[in-house]
Amino acid sequence: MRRIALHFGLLLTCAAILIPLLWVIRTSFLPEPMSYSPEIMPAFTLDNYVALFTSTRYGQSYLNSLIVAIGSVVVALPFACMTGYAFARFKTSGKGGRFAVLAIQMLPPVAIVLPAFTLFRMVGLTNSLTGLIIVYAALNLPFLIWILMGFFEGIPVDLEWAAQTDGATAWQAFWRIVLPVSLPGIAAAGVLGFILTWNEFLFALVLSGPQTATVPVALASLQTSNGVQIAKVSAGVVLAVLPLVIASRFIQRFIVQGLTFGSVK
Amino acid sequence: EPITLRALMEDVPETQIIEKLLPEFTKETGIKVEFEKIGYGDMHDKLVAQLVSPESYYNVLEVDFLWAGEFPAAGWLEDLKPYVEKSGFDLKPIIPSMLDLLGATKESLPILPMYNYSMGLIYRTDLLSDPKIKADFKAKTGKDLAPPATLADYVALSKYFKASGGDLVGAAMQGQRGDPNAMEFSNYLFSSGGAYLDAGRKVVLNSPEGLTALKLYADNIQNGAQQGALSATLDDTMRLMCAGKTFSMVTYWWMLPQLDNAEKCPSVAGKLALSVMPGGHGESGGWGWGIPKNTSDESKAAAWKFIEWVQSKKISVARALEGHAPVRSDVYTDEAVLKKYPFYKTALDVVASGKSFPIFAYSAQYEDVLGTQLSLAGGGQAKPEDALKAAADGLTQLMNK
Amino acid sequence: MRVLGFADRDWRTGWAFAAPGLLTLAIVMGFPLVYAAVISVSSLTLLKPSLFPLVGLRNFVIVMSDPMFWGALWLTVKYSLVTVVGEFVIGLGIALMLNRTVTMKPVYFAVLTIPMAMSPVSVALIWRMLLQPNLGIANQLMESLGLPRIDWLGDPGLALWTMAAIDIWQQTSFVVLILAAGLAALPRDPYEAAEVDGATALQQFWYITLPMLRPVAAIAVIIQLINEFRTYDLPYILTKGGPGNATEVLSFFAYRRAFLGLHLNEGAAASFVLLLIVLGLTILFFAVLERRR
Amino acid sequence: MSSIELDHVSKLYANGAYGVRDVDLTIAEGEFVIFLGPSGCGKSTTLRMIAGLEGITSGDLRIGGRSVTHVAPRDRNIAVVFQSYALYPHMSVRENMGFGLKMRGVARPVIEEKIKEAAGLLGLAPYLDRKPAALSGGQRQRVALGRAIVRDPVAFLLDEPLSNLDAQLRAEMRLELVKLHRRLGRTIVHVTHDQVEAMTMGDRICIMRDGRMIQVGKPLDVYADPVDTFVARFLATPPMNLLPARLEAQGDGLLVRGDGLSVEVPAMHRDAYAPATGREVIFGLRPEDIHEAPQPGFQRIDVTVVAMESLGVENILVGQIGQGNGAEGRPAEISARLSRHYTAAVGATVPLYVDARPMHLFDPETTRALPRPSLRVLGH
Amino acid sequence: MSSIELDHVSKLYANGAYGVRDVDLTIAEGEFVIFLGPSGCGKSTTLRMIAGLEGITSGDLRIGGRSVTHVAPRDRNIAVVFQSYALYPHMSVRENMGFGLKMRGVARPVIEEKIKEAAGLLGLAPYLDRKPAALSGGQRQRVALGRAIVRDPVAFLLDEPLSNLDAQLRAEMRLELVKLHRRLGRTIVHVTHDQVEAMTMGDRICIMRDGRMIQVGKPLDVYADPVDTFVARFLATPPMNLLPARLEAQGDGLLVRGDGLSVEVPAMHRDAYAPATGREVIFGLRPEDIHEAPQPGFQRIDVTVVAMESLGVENILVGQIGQGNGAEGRPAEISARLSRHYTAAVGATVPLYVDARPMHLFDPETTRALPRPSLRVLGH
Ligand SMILES: Nc1ncnc2c1ncn2[C@@H]1O[C@H](COP(=O)(O)OP(=O)(O)OP(=O)(O)O)[C@@H](O)[C@H]1O
Ligand SMILES: Nc1ncnc2c1ncn2[C@@H]1O[C@H](COP(=O)(O)OP(=O)(O)OP(=O)(O)O)[C@@H](O)[C@H]1O
Ligand SMILES: [Mg+2]
Ligand SMILES: [Mg+2]
Repeated sequence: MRRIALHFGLLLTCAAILIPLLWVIRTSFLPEPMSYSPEIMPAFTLDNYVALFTSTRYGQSYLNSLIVAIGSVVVALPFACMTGYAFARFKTSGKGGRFAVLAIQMLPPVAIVLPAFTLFRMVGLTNSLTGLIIVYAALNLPFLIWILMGFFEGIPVDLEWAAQTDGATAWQAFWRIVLPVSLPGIAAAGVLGFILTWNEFLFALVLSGPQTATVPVALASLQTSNGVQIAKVSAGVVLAVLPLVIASRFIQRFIVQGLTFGSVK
Repeated sequence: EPITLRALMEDVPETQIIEKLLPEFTKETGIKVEFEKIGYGDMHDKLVAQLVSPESYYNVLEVDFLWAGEFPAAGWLEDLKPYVEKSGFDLKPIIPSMLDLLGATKESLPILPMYNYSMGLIYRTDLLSDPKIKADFKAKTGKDLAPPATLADYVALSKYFKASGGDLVGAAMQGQRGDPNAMEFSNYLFSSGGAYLDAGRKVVLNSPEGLTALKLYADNIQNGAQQGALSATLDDTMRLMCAGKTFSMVTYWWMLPQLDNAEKCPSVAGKLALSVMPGGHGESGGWGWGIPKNTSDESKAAAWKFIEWVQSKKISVARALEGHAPVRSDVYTDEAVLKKYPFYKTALDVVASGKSFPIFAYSAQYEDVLGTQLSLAGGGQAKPEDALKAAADGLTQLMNK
Repeated sequence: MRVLGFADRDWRTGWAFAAPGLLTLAIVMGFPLVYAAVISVSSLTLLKPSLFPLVGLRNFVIVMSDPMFWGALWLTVKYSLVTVVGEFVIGLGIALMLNRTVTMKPVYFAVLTIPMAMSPVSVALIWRMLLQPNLGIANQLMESLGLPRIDWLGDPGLALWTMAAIDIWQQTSFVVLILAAGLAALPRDPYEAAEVDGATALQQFWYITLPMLRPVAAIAVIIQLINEFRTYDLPYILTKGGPGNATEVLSFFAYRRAFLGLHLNEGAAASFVLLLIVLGLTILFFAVLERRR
Repeated sequence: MSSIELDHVSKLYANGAYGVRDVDLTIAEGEFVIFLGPSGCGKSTTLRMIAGLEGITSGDLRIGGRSVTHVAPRDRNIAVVFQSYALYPHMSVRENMGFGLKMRGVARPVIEEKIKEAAGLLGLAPYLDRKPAALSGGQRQRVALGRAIVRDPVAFLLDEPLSNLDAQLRAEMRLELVKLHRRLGRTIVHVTHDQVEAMTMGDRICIMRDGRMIQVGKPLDVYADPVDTFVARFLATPPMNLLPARLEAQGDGLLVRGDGLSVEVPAMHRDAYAPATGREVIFGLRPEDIHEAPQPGFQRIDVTVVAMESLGVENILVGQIGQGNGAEGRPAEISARLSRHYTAAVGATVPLYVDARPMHLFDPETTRALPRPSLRVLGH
Repeated sequence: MSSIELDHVSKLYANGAYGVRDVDLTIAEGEFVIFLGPSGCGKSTTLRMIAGLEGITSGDLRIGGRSVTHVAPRDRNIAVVFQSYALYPHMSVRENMGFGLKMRGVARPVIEEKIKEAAGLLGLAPYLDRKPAALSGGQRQRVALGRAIVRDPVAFLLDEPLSNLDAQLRAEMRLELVKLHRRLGRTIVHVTHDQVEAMTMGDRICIMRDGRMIQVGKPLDVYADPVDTFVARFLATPPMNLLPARLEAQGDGLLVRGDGLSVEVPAMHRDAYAPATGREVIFGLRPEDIHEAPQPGFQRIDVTVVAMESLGVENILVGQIGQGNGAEGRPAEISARLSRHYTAAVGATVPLYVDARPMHLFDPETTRALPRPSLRVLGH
């Protein structure tokens, strides 16, 4: 009985997400003029997808987004783990430091995008994927640090003690004990970092050039003063969602399956 | 090391038309041109970032008339006058209202017009000639059904269609706050004889004509337009028109061929006509070319070469044949062009009779200030009198800034 | 009494761990932040790109004496509270359900996290399509069900809540992600104890899950709160702040100041006011949480 | 109505290992039962199955006659002390102890009262507002115990609840548990490794090995009459001496003869053991049945002292008898519990005196005891 | 060079509670020291301070003569068995045990070898590839022990390493630890609650109470000569009988006289106790010094049986003497360890025989022992 209620609830929420999405998928396979048609599937075409790759630089943007998102996670996650650990375990820089780090994220992007542009311009990192990777790594750090801090706080200090008496350096204890035990948190933080970068628009817009535009910039350009090319937008969105859908197969092992390590006693 | 020209362009057909012709230019001059195409809404932010920096990545600029006050005021643009004089470019064929629009004066030419987007009325001829409707209209109003001659007529007609029921409305209005409703209202203002500024650039918006315009505007939003007009953008109105669910819309004149297209809009193709805004004046708008100050002299020279080329009669005609909205009167009257697009005759009227939104440093912000008041009045949240006063005050304030 | 021990060593180790991250932040974000702060007290506008003379708090006074600012602030608070509470409650519910099921879990998880992979701009565009009042599928469905068409984004009384609903639709998946991970990391032991102590599922949730999840949940809430306070892409695409001022949130206000109004300094000032408010709320939130501990 | 019946219950873990195999046991209402067995034999698993925390792979479990296989743990109303404590880390000691009552809707003042009482009993009063993380190991264990005893459940399942307490406290707690049992009359299942607990607290003692229940009975019965060498050795430290020998006839009587060993079977056992005459046997004798002073009926053996362990209370003598046909060719080892005043030099050979009446013989193949009348039944 | 010196070491916890107060102790290199004390007295805290896991609030800690206050745990090279095990949940048993060696760069084959050996010793061989979550309580504890014994550290700190093991396994492990100590000669600090462990394993035994170290000495010395009533009661179960009495002169001799009690002080103690004549005292006598049969020098007392506890190994008699001027006006209770064959009906009054030579007298105010020559020094 409980199980049925559970599945019912989950199916309901899934439906709330899927139904709009299905309409988007459907639109992505329609010719633009029919996109607002009330019929379910009045026609079928792959033109939107083809056009995305031929008449716009969507393919390039897609690749850029992947590189930048993965790159920024690869750069930011280790740092975030370390700083989050220091905050959680050593109370480094105290409450003030924690909040100061978080405060960096509280400023609306509009306030720092121009100063950031100025800086990156000075060091010649505009129009470059490296620049984007760096800026996103830094932008995402505060959130990642905080999330990981939350997870690290839950780890019994006994474990680290054991590791230290076993001869592990603080670093080894962190690397071999703390990290494996907090994999769910790290996976979640990684996904979050990826997604934040994957979706960020303003910095991508201002810091990127034609060769380094990311998916959100590419999609935004489909909103023209001639009208919104909603069918192409739909196609672009469908494609944009794919990496996560694929990745979630692997991530969910850590995040929802749980690691069932059990207790230390 | 040949120079590469880079421009941030709005992703619209105009850009694509030019893009196709670019190889020709490169062949002629050896100068490469790269267009980075993004949406209108994102252009300003991105350009500003470049223009305030020591050296701009973009060395040719596509400038909207709304920025025609701001960019020169900020000192970002090279004066084109010396270039024109040096190269002997002929400015005469360029429609004067376009030059005005983009801030040209006797002393300087910050921006050279590129293409035009003046507004006119597109409406359904089939409805006006439908005998049943004719009879019904006569019965209800005692007048003959005809294209409207004044703004009041237009609004009345619009309301008539909406009141007749069905899912047809009288006007597809773009009422979203900001650019859409500010542009649309400007047509109402100009066609009812009002103005934002007088010849001495004094604010005269809060006039009886202005009030009439605003009342009619609000009336039409509430009683003539489609549901959701207050959040509608150009896109929404186009789709509504295309779907045959509206009698009319006030829009850019060159939208006509896109709507009057059997493939895209089968329900209305062949049933549409363009006219100057009832009352005689519509909002005019346009894009122009500029050259940023913060680039090298060689690239400036190359940029001018490009601008000169792209706005030459020859290339303008070639563009017009692909659907370009010209800024040169000699193109509108070009035979080949007229043959392909008979309505360019009316278009020239639309362009020539167009009046301009106030152009000054804060034009874009003023759109928003005005748009807010229009939105409030349109939604019945503010009385037209108050809204108009607030809009006029806002304009005064911004002009004095 | 001599105070000895490990504190000093711990202290150093802590900084060693924290350093790379903090340095990255300092290097990459330090300059922009300081620059933005200086801008907020400068006379820099786009038309006059020079910081000097510095004008002290004048920009703050200007911004805060604008009635639009207070309207925007109030809207932002309303909007943020509704969305954060909505996302948290729904997200927690979903995360709990996910945690309980066995079969189909990967499928559910994949579906439930899809929305976060869409950029807010595209989400807004898509929902504009779905909610288009005349042609959109939403209203057509309403109509076919015999319900009146709704002017989702054009009705001044409704627009903000429509926007909030769209935001919840998308952002809940973040909350699900973080909370699901938090739940996965919880120890099993206390649940067994609670089972034999006679706690029902609901009681276990209230007395065991919620308190143990609290560190992670609090962070999820704060992150969402910060995100919501900074929202500007949704109003930008959906409504441009209209109809009237119905969806003019603070971050959009700051955006308009900076880029439409060309007053970068005032935009920066508004941004810092927003930062202070969010920071205040964050600190307050944690203080309350700690008090209740 | 709270008898607990395990009806051929088995538990197979996911990794294919058996936790419990085919356990068949009925615990009467109000009974105090001890589970005893080597580490990993399935005691905790059995407890967890009774509590409903672990699914049953096969068999049936009934509480109060009703099959509870599908009854949720919380509906079984059983109090458990977990071997790992399983304290609520985010709750204070007070909250930890009160939680079970609160969940069952007991009024707040009553809860407070009970907590106060239990805390007094357990010596936890000064720690009521601490979180478990700030407690010592023994204090945590007492909290775990307190959490169970404040409640009034159908049954208590206690998984080594006293293992981390000092001897004195343990003795007190033992007494408190017995009192609790008397007062409430609830069924108690108590897992322990402590011999004193095993022998003194329970009505019955259940010995498990490798997931099986191998002997169930009154403590002294099990002590006096172990079913096999495993139980014989398991129940006490030092364990029963087991010496390889052969049963020989000698005149009327029987003689257990091994290396350095020659013990006459007391008359009372002769009939029982007679059938095994001539067979190899294992001779079992507890260390406390070897004495330092002769008494009538005792038989002398000579032991070479290998070690003397002073426990304070008493001295344990470990010695060798015979020449070397014990296990692996070494002389058989034998231990004896002697008075704390007894001393002997290591290496010396001393005479000790065997009381053979409680002797046992086991089959070397099956390790099972050869049946003989119980001394306890005989009223000895 | 691995002596451990605690020089007036104190530990104040963040909540203002003292964990350890002013402990002064030198543990010689290679010594085997037992920490004993009631739950919460600071044993684990002391261990953790030695290991470097807990900061020292005041005082100094030296290992091998060098102050290690600023030396990291890993550089102290100490192996610890945590009371809470602290197993690495994500590692298999094998990895758990090998981790310490791996961290110190020991070659893989050597590690494998050591793990195999330790696993054999601890009976963990079949579980090497399991995660701790799939082990029983005792198995987990053995893993924790294994993690320590595979290493070759400067010192071992063992915090109740055997508490969850069955008696037999515990006896084996005890032996293994002693062997380990002999083989490696490393300093071992062992916290235990088990009396047998305390008495047999260590060179010295340190008794703690309330964070203080109250008696340190050889096990039998502490057993024979407790410094106060606390130690007297603590070290054994059943604890020493403590009876209020008065020391009276009787002719040449001294008489301990209490309610139902009249015991002559043996000649050997007379001189020592003479100064206390006429004072109130507490008379202490261990249960094992009360016998069921008379012997020369024993003095008879009459005891009314309150309870008989059969432990199998022996029987404990709890009885009353006198009429009721014991604590709270009830008759004084007394317990005696008697042979397992001794029986007496509850309620009956039986004669028992006191061996008064190991008697103690304590000051009722300070609870400290009145000095007397040690029986152990006297060579008794
Ligand atoms: N983190 C802490 N914060 C405050 N007090 C603590 C903390 N850890 C332990 N204590 C207290 O310090 C005292 C000593 O604790 P410790 O763990 O050393 O006791 P122990 O002798 O090991 O006891 P046990 O035999 O029960 O394990 C206890 O009273 C305990 O409550
Ligand atoms: N989750 C599990 N998965 C697989 N095997 C398990 C699991 N839990 C326990 N076992 C195994 O089942 C057997 C019985 O475990 P149980 O915990 O019941 O032992 P126990 O009798 O309580 O031992 P101890 O006295 O050591 O606590 C052990 O051999 C153990 O290794
Ligand atoms: Mg167990
Ligand atoms: Mg301890």
